Amino acid sequence: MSIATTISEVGGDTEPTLTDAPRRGSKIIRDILSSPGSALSAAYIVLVLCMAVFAPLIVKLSGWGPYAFDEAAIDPNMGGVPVGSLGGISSDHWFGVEPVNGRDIFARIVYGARASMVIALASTALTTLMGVIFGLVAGYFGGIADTIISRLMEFLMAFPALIFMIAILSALPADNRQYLLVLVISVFGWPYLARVVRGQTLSLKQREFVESARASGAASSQVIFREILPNLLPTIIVMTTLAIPGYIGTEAGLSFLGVGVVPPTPSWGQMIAASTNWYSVDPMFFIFPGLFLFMLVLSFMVLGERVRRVVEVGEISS
Amino acid sequence: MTNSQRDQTLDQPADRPMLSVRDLTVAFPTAKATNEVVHHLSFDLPPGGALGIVGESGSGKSMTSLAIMNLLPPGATRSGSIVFRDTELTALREPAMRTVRGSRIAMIFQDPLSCLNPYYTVGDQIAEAYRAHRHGVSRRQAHRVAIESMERVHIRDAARRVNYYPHQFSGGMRQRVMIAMALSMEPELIIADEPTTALDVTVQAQILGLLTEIRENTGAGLILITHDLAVVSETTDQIIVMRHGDLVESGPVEQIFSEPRADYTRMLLDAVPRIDDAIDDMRTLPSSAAHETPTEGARL
Amino acid sequence: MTDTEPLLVARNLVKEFPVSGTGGLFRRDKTFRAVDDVSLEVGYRETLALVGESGSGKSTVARMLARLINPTSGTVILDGTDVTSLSGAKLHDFRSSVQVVFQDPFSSLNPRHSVEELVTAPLRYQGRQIPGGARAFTRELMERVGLDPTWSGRHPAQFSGGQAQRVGIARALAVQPKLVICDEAVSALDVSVQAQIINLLRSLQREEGFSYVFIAHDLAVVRQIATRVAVMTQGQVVEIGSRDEVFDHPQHEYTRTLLAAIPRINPRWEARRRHLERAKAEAAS
Amino acid sequence: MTRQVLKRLAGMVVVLLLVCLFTYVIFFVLSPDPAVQICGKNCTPAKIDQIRDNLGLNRPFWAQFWTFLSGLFVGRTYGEGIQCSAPCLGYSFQSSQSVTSMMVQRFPVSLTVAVGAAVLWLLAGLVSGLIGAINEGKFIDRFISGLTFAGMSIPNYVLALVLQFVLVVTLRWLPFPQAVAFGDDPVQWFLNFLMPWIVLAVGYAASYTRLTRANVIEALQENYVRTARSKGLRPSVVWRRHALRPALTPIVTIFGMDFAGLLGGAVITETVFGLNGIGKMASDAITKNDQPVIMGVTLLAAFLVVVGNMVVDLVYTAIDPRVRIGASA
Repeated sequence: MSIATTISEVGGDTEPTLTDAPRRGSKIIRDILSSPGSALSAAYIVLVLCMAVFAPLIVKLSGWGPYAFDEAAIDPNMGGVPVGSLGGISSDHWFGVEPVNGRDIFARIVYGARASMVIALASTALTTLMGVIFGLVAGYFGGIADTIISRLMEFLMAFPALIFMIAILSALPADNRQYLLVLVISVFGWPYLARVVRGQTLSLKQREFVESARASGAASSQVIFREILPNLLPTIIVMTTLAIPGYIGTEAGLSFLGVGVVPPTPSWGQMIAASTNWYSVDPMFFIFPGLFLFMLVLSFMVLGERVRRVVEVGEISS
Repeated sequence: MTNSQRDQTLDQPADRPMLSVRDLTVAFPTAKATNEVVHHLSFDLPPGGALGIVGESGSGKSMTSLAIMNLLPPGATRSGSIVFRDTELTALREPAMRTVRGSRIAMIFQDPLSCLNPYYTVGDQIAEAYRAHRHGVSRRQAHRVAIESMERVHIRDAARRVNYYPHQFSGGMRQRVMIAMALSMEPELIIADEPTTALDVTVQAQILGLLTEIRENTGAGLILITHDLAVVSETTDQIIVMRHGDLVESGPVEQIFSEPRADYTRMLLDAVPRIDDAIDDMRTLPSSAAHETPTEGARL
Repeated sequence: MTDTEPLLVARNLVKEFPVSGTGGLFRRDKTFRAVDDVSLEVGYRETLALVGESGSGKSTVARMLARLINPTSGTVILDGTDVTSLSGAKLHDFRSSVQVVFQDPFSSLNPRHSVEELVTAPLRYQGRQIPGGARAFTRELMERVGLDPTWSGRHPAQFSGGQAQRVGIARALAVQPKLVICDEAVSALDVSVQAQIINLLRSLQREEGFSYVFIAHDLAVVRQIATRVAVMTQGQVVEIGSRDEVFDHPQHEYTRTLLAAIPRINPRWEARRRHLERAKAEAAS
Repeated sequence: MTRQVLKRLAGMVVVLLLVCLFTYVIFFVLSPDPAVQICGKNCTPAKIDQIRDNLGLNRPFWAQFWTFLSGLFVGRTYGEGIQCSAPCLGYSFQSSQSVTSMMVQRFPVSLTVAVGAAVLWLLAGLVSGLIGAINEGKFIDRFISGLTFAGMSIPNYVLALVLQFVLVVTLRWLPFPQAVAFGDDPVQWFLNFLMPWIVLAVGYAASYTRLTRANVIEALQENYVRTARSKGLRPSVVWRRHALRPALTPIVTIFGMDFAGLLGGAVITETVFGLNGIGKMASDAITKNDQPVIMGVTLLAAFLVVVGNMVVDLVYTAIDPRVRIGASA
């Protein structure tokens, strides 16, 4: 009796702290958006997403479609330079027009957001799927499956991806380029996630809770989906968010080099490529797509970093 | 060493203590609140004495040792007084404190693998400490000191093993290397923070024996920090018991173990499983976990 | 203990692990024999402690007994049935007879699952009905291991080490096992908590009547809980016998070394403390 | 050690063979018929067939692949008269030149671009990473961190255009880049290459800054740093020996890979600035659909990366004692 009371006396504080419990999704999102930088980034990403989704509507409002030539807006005598200052910015053409053909830059930026977002998000989805599956299989089952997948990953990562992407894309026919872009980006992109997933699976597999699940009679699929996958989620979320800016950059880069989105479909990278010959006379032509592209990549980077800190380090809003 | 010897050393009138800690408080101030991990701790260590600091996890025992060395993690503050042989350590600036660290007070940590730098040979790491405190010592001299120190902690074939990297040693051998490093400077005080926690019992017995041997040979003082009551009972002659940053009780070992005054000490003593004892002793402890707090209970 | 058949019999267990990266260019694969011909018996309602230092092979034996790894050779017989090569439904039956409590509860409990998910997982994995529904079942188990049943929605990180280990014990109890293997189950806990968990394990054994295989490096803890003790070193059992026999009259040299190395509180001081406390208690009453 | 090297070498050969095969399959299947290109205008099917026969294009795939492989080592001939000496990576019928000789001409420019950029980004990355780590959490750290985000986010062709617009067109501080030889005019050489170097280095510098900062901060939290301080070592020694060495060692690996990747041509930078390196050669070949050149550049880049990978592994083995010397002897 005496000892029992002693212990409850010395036990003190009975209410455990709740900070270390897995947080709910809504709380995590609140934590992520609590920093001004990431909130701004998220807002910009939402804006670009809206541009992509509602492109036809927006273009209707602005009055000019992405493929319409406005010959009145350029000066054929000056070699096709837009009429007016700042690349022809006017109430008609909010961001001015392209030199030579007079297409509306605003409309092409709005439609360009589609190419950027669709290709980046589709690539992200595909790489995540491939990366998680291959990483899990390699890490959990080991043996021959691991050897084959690991070799394949090394092979793909040792590859000069950009040059190879250029080579493949230039060799393949240009129809269905979008699908091809997604495929090529994903084929070279998945090993980076798979490597991390594999490593984490290997270490999670060593953790005793996996052993205890097996001791409780769990089948491999149950161990993978109920025990391991939930613990991989933070990593997958972080890696995925941090991968998006890379894919946006890759798409734009490939389009810039002429092996990406096929003209006349607008893409920011392609617009920047077209502007290289004009930057000294019409800087606005490259400033708009350059700025939109830079801001989008930056926003995803800032947001991704914030997601990483919130999810991995457990940083919370104060 | 026999108990009668130990009793004699205890009965000697303590002359000027070698280390005197008064009102030591260690805190982690944050924007909202100040989290104190050691509150107003005071104790003395007689010259050549051996003091055990015992406590469960979260008791502040390790923070106390880091506070003496002024090696607290960033963000921590300390206040109070720490007098070591007439020097007020809290008043020393960093360059002056560096001449005390390693040279006059040496420290041995838990987990020797992570405490040794994997990129350098153990000899290099012992010699580096020696050269830092003895100016104008050549590399060869320092190398020889490293070999000698390793021989003193009974590492066989020291002349060859001095060129080994930490990962080439076993856990017990790595801890010997850490002790050799501490010894190389002939320190007046050795602070050992859980030096045997990661080791097997047979190795633990060797390391504890080694610490006692060194103390007898060099007359250095020892502060042994541990969660293991049986370890302090065999190795030290004074004990302080800590809990949640507070001093619960202090005194000579025999007194703490035979006439504990604090309830907490009694509870701890009751909880220690006995190798030689009857089985039913612990039945009086409750089996409910309602009173445990998340901060204690695990030293994982 | 009794003259009936023991609950578990392990005969001539051997486990070899391949060692890679040894030898020169044209090396042959070498193996390391972690467990070398170990035979054990565990009786009903008995606690067999397996003690030894790191690398002695005790945990490998435990994993073979739990069928977490397969022995290189040897057999494991539970309740008269050879379980060494069970699979499928038979293995599920075995899994509900033998459960494991691991050393580090924060590693052995999935951090993403709540207590309810953790405790009912063995039943779900074995495709069995949860008697009385998940919520009530969890609460009842939590009470039995001394946890507040209102905490059933909490996650492992919200518990202290001792509390989390109780969750681990509750999970083992969920399938009503005949044998619980405790692999260093109290080694990572503070002494005061350790004592409570030992008490819990003992009282559960009295109530439920299962057997323990108790793996530990701390001989003092073993003395508190074991009925029989097997001492292992370098993959072999060097001594096996009743607890008091092994502790008081160790036969093997290694056992003696091990026992001698354990730090002890001076028995004179202990006796004095007991005496003084008894006197104080008498004076108070 | 020897065994490790041999094993790596064998692995490298396998990877290179796979790269060759993979690349060859793709171009074998997809490339336009070189016979048609050679045949030119007044062409008849018979004539094409004759050329095909001449070039060995009617032989089975494996035979052609074998010819290609052996061409890498002993050279080969295309039909009559066109000699391609070893290592023969192919023959560009459009430029009437072997791919290898085209590369040899262009390699110095790519090398100059890569080396200059590497020096820049290493300097900038390590220095600003260290400054960030020393001042963790302070204004300067956050400022650098903000810059690294911008640096990693700006696509290098956008940066190239911005720099050209500002430095060349508006301020007229720099000339428009041309590949001036160092021997001709060192100052002009430097000024001409400065912009390509900066453009190429910015992204790498940003990620090296973040890497250095993170590694140093992590190393400072190691227990052995605490041990070093407990020995009474001077802060400069603690930093140099116990924080920087472990923090910077992994960067060697990454640097080796990045640098090897660049030697195979910085496609975008060279294209934007019109520098005649291997990258520009690749992008020109894409425009002209000159498949042998694209394939050659791909193979070269893969070769450089694979070899770089191996060199890095060996260097790492030499500088990390845990890898060099196995566990307890």
